[in-house]
Amino acid sequence: MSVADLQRAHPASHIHPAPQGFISKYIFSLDHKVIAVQYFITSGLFFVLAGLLAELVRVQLTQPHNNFLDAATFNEAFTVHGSAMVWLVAIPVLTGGFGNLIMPLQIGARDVAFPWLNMLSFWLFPPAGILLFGSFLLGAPQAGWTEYPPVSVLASPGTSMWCAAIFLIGISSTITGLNFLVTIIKMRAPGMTWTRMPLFVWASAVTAFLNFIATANLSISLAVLFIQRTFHVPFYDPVHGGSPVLWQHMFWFYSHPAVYIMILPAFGIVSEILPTMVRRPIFGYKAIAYSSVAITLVSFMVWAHHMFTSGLAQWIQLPFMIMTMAVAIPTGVKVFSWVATLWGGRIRFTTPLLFVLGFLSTFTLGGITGVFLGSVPADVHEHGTYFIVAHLHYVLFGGSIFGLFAGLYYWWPKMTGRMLDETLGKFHFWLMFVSFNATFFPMHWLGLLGMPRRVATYDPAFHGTNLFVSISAFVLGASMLIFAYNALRSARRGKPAGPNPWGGRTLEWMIPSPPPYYNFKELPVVLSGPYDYGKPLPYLNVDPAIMQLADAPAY
Amino acid sequence: MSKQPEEFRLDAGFWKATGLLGVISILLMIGVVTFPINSVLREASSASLPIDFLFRFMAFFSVPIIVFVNGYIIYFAIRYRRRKDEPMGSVGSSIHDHRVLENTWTIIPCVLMVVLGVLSYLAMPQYYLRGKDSAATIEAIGHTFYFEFRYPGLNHSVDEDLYLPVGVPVTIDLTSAEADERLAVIHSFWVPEFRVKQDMIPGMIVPIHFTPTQIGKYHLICTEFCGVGHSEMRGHVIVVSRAAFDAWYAGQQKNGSAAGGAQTINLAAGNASNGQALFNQKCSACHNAAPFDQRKVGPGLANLFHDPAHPNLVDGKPANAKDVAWILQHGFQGPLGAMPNQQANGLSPKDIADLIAYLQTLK
Amino acid sequence: MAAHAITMDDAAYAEQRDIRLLGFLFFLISDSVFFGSLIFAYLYLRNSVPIWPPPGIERPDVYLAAVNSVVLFGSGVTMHFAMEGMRRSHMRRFVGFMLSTIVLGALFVGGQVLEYVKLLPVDKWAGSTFGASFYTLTGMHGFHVSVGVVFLITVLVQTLRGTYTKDRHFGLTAATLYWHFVDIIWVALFFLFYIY
Amino acid sequence: MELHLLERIFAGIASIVVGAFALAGLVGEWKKTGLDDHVTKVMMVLLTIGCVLVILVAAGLIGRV
Repeated sequence: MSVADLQRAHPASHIHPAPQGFISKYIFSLDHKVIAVQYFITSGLFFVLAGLLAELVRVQLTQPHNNFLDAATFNEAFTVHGSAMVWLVAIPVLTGGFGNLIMPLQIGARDVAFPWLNMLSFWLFPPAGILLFGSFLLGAPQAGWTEYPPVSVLASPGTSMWCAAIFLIGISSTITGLNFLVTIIKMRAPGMTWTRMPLFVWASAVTAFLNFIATANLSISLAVLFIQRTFHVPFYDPVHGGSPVLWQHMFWFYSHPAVYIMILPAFGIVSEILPTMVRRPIFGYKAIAYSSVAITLVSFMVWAHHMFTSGLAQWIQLPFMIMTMAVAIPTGVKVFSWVATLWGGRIRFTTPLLFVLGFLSTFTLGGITGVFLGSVPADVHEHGTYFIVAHLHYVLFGGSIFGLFAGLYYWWPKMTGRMLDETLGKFHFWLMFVSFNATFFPMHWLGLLGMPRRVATYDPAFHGTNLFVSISAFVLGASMLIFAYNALRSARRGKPAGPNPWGGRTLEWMIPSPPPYYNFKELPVVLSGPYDYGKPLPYLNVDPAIMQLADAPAY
Repeated sequence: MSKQPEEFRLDAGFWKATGLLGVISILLMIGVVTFPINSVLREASSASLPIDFLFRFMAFFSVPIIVFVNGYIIYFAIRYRRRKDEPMGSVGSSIHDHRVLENTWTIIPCVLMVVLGVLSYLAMPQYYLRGKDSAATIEAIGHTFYFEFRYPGLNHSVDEDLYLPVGVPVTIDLTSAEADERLAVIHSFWVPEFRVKQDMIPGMIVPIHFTPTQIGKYHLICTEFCGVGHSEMRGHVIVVSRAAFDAWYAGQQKNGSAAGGAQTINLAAGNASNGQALFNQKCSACHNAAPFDQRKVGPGLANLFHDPAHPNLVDGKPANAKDVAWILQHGFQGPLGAMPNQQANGLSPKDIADLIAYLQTLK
Repeated sequence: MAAHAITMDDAAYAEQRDIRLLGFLFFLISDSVFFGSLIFAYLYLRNSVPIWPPPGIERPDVYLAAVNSVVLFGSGVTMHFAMEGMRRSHMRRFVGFMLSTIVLGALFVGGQVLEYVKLLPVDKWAGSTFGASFYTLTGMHGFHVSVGVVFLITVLVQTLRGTYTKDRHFGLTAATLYWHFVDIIWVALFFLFYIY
Repeated sequence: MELHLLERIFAGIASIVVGAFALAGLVGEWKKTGLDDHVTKVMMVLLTIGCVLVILVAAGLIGRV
């Protein structure tokens, strides 16, 4: 089968004309690149709001008995902070944002399988955010982002808005997941077999799978919570034979996979940036790819490890403990492979690489505390304390958010055609890395010594540590300003990037940045995997002038 | 490609770094082993030691992982940085797989996890099973936002502070209830010094079992978010010597029965409809007007006087009005915990008569 | 899609069809997760109490449900043969089976309404955990069936308008798969609520 | 009660017919190899199982009133 045939038979081989007019180009765009930018901007705003809420929480906790916020407001603050960070920032940016921006480029497609659904799932997202933050008008939800009944059933009307908001997000990410999985299965460039896919595509594939399986379950459990609140249908109501523990099962059956929805794309980003900056093949390509699959499958069988103190029978707890510990193994394989990738490289200390190294360091600690939480007896002591807060921030902030920033610095040129400033970026990294650890590491200690989570007042014995944590948290917040300034600055003063500033070898670097409407004038043909540094690029039908840039990176 | 694949070699610098990291981790591991947990957070119950052993075990093996991962990141980052004089296009080693290495770092964690799993399993029964040897079953009820405790044979409940005798195995039945049962929410019973935690769930009774091993005053904390008062939902567990506990208990009994005192009840004068109102107000937090096995905190009471499923209550004979009246007066200590008595419920003799009249109507 | 299905050459159409088919199957999978988690909730509630259905509620009439099920299963079969007719471009057979499918589907919905009318005096939606799970699951299924009927009417009209041909009838395939899906969900619900 | 009897008779006969046709459809489908054909096979099998359930119910073997 000749190259021409391969392309002719390819689904994306027929080309639609680019849209004219502002609305169809920038608002209701069908172009995955534009939709990605829309995701970034929207969740950027929500990230700021949710971050401010976190700072409010930390202000309250500077004193053991502070009157800065009353108890109800405090509860609203940490609840909306958690919900927004999970559902309006981490998941949309990592799947909707990077998935849309990079995945179709890396598989050499002209767009996703269902552009219209793609647009739809974005436009379900801003209303969700507005609903969630708007709930402050009716009295925001107060039961924490997990919203355990009966508290969430008895709570303020805002909780119903919370249900509606997260339901929209659920539908949105279900559609995205479905869309991406079909895209990856059906629309890879000619010759791109599964084992020739970049690792970010592997990550997107498994994430998409999790998205459209697990998130459907989330939507339904939220719908049930909603009808219980509105029509008093006694699903979670112990008085009429229902069970509050049922919610915990249904919620965590989604929400445990959800933490992998938030971390797997970050894994993918790390696996992309490392080889580019280290200038050598990623160590253990297959190990990394297949361990993602393993994590995905196991993640459906571990949900009850969030419920070890909910009165489950021992014979139920045991298998969940075992499966939870099993997750540690593929995760460990990934981390060790990344470290081994650093060995024998020609490492170029760019900002993306710094964030990746930061990710490796913090995520390793987060993963290890995860094992601490997986062992039932140990979890009994840690559950519901600041140890949990520390652990989840080490994996979600130290993992997802570090990966997110690494990806932003790395792929910013593909969005804007300009570089972010490297010096500012490095400053941003060091400030963020130090203040992050200063903020969250002491929390392990607080939790083990007996500070419960979700409290507005605490034992004065913990005052000193909490004050330190709060101050570090303010610095952490401030470090984001550097990035904001850097981003705005790059719009005018940023150095024009050219198609391939980092010398990457994956397909998104084989086209101009920002890419044209069709991404690829003619579809590339892939002859082998993307990470063989020092060998000629394995692509046909790619502009040779651009291909040469892969060997002489500007940074 | 024509180029020969280079073979995998580790230079002297690598082994130096490895040695250094090894020394660091050994020092830290010694630190973990010798760390005086008890002086930081008292190990005040039978559940503490196995759990702290798990913590030590996990920390012991986590230390080298953390040290080596971070150490190698730093070492490689410095050792393999791109030198100024190198051309932009220079690339690193093309080795991208090493079977032995990868198997090693897959198998070692597997082994660790298996061992950890076994150890955890062995530590599990400590507090989950209702102890065969437990000398007393105390009932702890979470309310918004305080803890209530009921002792066997004590005809009124104790709030805020839980008194326990040192060295005596106890079982604590945990649940959550409110006067208006629709408002009952999930709380959690945590004593950090005991390493014991269990949620208090409305409609469920979960026993935990342990033995206090050190005299002292410990924290009792709610760790499951339960509403605006959650932050303030704290109490104390006060572990005292056997003698001191007996004294305290005797005192409790005295001021209980002082309020009590035997009254005569005219069962004939009972009014079922008043009784029903009283039942919904006073009893329905713990009892259903449904068959025996439909239990909330206590058993369902429908058909109380005729149902063979009901256990023989007081003196081995099936329940009769007098026995039930006696229970309502003096409270009751059963496998599910203690039922508060007349004073705790604030029932007059007339109320009791009404309640019995109502219970007799439940067929 | 039909619009450029006409203009597209066969290879491109085949690819488009494969993509849409896969997407639609994934949609059905996540839809079955919807039902799956509700069924999990039902089983959980059911097994957390000693007596089922809760005291004072008797199970709905199994024989009416049996009749209703046969109606729905029958519609599944007629749908299949309608599809066969289309594949053989045997229009009269197609239209006949299509119409019977739609009628049977509508009958099933009617039967469900009858069921509700009979059951509501006994147990409300918010009345008990039985009512909660029964009305939620069957209601959601009923909704799916109603949507399916509309779906079928649409594709029938489109076919009569000549949108679909012997080789290019993805909309029809989707409708068939959806209808079969609704059928087998009912197999599960019928077993869980009336037999188990 | 005779309404139930009628229901049972109707359900039984109808489900036998439907089940037979479902099997026929399954056999007809068997050779086909498209993705949708494979799915249809699975669905047809489950449909047949459903019919069997109804037959058993109509025969009064399972299911309480």
